[in-house]
Amino acid sequence: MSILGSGIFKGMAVTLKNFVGSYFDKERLTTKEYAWRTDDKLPERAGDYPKEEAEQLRDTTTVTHYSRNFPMLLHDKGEPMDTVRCVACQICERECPPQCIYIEKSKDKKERGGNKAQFYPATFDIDVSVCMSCQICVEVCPFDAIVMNSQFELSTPDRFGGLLLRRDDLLKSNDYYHKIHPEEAAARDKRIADEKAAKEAKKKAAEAAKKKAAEAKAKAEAEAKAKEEAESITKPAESTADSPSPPPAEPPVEPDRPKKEGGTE
Amino acid sequence: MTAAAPNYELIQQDGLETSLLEVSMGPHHPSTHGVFRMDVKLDGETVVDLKPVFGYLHRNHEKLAENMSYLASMPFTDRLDYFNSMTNNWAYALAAEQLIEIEIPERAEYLRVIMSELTRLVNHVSLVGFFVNDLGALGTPLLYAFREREKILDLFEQASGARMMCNYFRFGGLRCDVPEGWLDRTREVVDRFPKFLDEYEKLLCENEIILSRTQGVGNLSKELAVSAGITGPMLRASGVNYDIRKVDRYGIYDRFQFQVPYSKGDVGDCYDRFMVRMLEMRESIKILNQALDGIEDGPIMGNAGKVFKPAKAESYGRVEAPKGELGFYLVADGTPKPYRFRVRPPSFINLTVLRDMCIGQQVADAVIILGSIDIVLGEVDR
Amino acid sequence: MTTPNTSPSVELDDTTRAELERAGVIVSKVDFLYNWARGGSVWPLTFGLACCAIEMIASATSRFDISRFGSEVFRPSPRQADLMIVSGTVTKKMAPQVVRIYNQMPEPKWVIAMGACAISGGPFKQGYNVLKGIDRYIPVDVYLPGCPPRPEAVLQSLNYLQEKIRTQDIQSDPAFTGGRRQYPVPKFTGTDLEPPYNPDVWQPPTNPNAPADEEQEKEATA
Amino acid sequence: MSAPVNHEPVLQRFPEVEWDEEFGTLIVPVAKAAEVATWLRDDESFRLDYCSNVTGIDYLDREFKEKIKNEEGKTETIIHKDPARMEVVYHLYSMEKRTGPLVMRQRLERDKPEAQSLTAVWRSCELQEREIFDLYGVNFSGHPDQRRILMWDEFEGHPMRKDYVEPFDYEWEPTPHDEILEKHQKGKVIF
Repeated sequence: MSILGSGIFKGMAVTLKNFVGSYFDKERLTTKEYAWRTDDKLPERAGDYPKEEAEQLRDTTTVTHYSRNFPMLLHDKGEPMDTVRCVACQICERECPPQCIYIEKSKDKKERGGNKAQFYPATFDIDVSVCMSCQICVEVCPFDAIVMNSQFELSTPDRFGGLLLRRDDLLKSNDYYHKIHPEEAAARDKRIADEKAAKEAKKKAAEAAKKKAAEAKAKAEAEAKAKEEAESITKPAESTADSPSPPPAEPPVEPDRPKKEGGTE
Repeated sequence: MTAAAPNYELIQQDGLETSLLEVSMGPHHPSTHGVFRMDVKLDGETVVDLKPVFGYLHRNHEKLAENMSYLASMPFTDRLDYFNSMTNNWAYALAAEQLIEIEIPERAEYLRVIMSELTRLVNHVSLVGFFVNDLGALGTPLLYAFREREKILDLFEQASGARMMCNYFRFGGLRCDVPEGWLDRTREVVDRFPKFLDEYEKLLCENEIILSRTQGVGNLSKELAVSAGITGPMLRASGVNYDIRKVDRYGIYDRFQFQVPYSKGDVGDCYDRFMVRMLEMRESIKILNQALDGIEDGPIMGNAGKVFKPAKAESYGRVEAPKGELGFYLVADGTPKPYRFRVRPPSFINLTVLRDMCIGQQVADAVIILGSIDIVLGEVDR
Repeated sequence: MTTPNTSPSVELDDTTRAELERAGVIVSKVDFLYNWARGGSVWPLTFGLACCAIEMIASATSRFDISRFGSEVFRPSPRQADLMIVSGTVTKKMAPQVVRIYNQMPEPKWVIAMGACAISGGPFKQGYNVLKGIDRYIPVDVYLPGCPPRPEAVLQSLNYLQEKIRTQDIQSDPAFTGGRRQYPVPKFTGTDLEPPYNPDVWQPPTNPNAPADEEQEKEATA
Repeated sequence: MSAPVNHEPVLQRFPEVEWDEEFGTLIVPVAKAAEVATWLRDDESFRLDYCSNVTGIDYLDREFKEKIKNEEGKTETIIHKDPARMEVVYHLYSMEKRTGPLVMRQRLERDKPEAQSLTAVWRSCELQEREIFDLYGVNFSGHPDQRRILMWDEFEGHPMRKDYVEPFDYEWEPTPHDEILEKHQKGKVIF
């Protein structure tokens, strides 16, 4: 602080250090050379952009495996509408804070992936001119049908039609999801598989318990007939009560997930 | 300029006499940190009177929140003070958690502290950049500040998915756990941050221009600061040792060793406010290091149910946001929607004293004084 | 000043492009030169409204570096700017000022509506003080959705705009034909703005599903 | 949390002040508000020198249904009546003693809300009371500069009031806003 102007020289030194450092020091965050290239045709709608490009942009953008932008609808392997996970339960539509989702339930039910027939979305629109990317729809979805896409190239000159992502624009495969969000997708698939396994185990246990109970009952009845003792009747009845409650009757509320194909599990 | 002509004659006749000039600065003005307007009355270069005009970004956040569920308001709180979405989330979660009893798991508490201190770094670093920008150093320091901000935003993006509007906190915990390796990456950023701060201090803190332009400008006395409800770094720059992290000890702040930087003098000028923020970043790094050491594996979501429907009650939760005391006042009436949702915005209330600080100063200094208050219009007007 | 009725965005389809080619080499070459120069030096206005403004600033910093596309010169004065990035929520209180700033910009001028709020009011559109889209008062060339869009998305919308500029026809371009476009500044009334929208640039869309009586009711209220 | 403030001395000193057990708040009569506030600020045992938050609340006439089990084990429905009123709530802290909060409120008539301004006691009320005047229409007597703050000067009505009907400015849009449109049209008709 003694010499007048020393502060300025110090500042200049810092600037010079930064200037030189920016050529080789990763810490100085060199420019990500993102540039959008058209193939001579300007997309009119946000849905016209290349569907599955986001993962290719990672070298030139700051998009990571965790980035989110707008929601998309997941389907499993096969024809999108045959394997779409959404059953048009409209929970996301209700919970969406800015009210940007619009769903119309189908009239008929459709069987998907070997599961029992369910409704499917006849219309599924997301108005990206309103969407605030808050991810609450993903959180509330009980079917793991809606997840976040990291696609950000959506500029369009059309205000009303162009910014409305229709169902077919939103449909993305689970493989694509694995490409853009590998960790999240793997965790989600694992959870689905676990839940499914647990459900099946429960079902099996319940069936076994039922069988056992039936056997026990038969045995008990036989015994009761033979001995007519009150205690021997109550005991097996208790054991049926203790066994896991029978789940198969429950599921209208429980998610009914389409079956997974190999590779994604 | 029809009004200028008679004034000109007046000056000609009376020699040294001038007349008052009213200037409307804003709402589109590069130095106003958003759409804020000051109606300034000038005598020559000196500010005689100043009237702040608000409301150019009044997005009726409170009214909207009264018409939607408690959870749906969470992403809206991100957009209050859009530099510090994480602390906004925390304040709201804190207020809502008082309404129903929720236990917050240990890991979530640690992550909340980490997120909130990272937010403080983001805010202070960009504020200092903008402040120096207001002083006339266009570009360079701001670019350095934004470079450091980017590193922390990358961390936020990895944890929550979004750079700015994280929407990461939930009642009773956090939305999701941080990905693998995130803590190591955070530690890398935190470890290197002091190096950047050294550089920044070298660049700015002893610069003669900054010293002469900020020292003795925009003084705020201790008494006025307390009475006007000033909070945050601005209050501490006026010499009051009051930090809600120390006073309320919300979350798990009682476990960390850190100091609250405050000005020893009773001046409270722009330089003090600038320096308090620089020092606060160092303390944040201390907290971050301790939190990163202490964090352990575990669940991140408490026992909160899916439906949030508190009984009839009211609550006021407040945190030490980077700009001051951010409070949420909720009145629940037994329905899934809050009956009254009120935000206590720190930068709005800090603007109470703008007029007092600016009167008697030069018009160019009014810009610096506004910059040193650190306002974000999303929060001022809500 | 008269205001032209045409929308500024002139999108050439293939037939007109072929016609243009037939119209003469010189015209298309002047077009090319003009558009090349104009597209390569789009100077944006330093005009931040809300959250998106921070991402707009971030797109100008060295990590994203908007100057690679010739737009590094953010000008605080509307007199020196070509591009207005409406970055953030336009409230009803702010809308007249936005229109005023637009009116002050020289031709050629373009507008990018950045973020959900500027496009349609976004998440805040149900509020009493939020304008449901800046396109009600000024013509918007590119809509950039996102809340907020990433800085790369800002670059993409700028690239999109540049592509659009390159295909513009200077003979029908409002920047050359109509003089400086100036639109009426809305006035405050008791609860809303007057006029509620500028019919020269924007008409409310019709609802194809709405029954006839509802349509009439809507017109009566509007 | 910082140490809570004992409210008993206030009730002893000012018998007009009520204590609302349900919400834990002092209810101060409007005429006495400034006097009580000054005392709370200056009294050695309180020193509530920092008024953090000032809020308006608008209560319409409402009924609450509560189900409780009576002694016989049957559920009974009790209807609580909540009369229409306007409230101004102050959250008071002490920076000197690091205590708080003490919640204080002025209860006002809803039709003609007249409150006493506490800006003279705590400067921090200045902008917040202006905001309440703007959004709720509460008139603060003794406020130095009572003007609209967030809305423009010509604005009519007080938008944060519960019965405020927003201006109708929706058009048909491709997504669900038909419902909003209907809702607003209905609101318009009622108004």
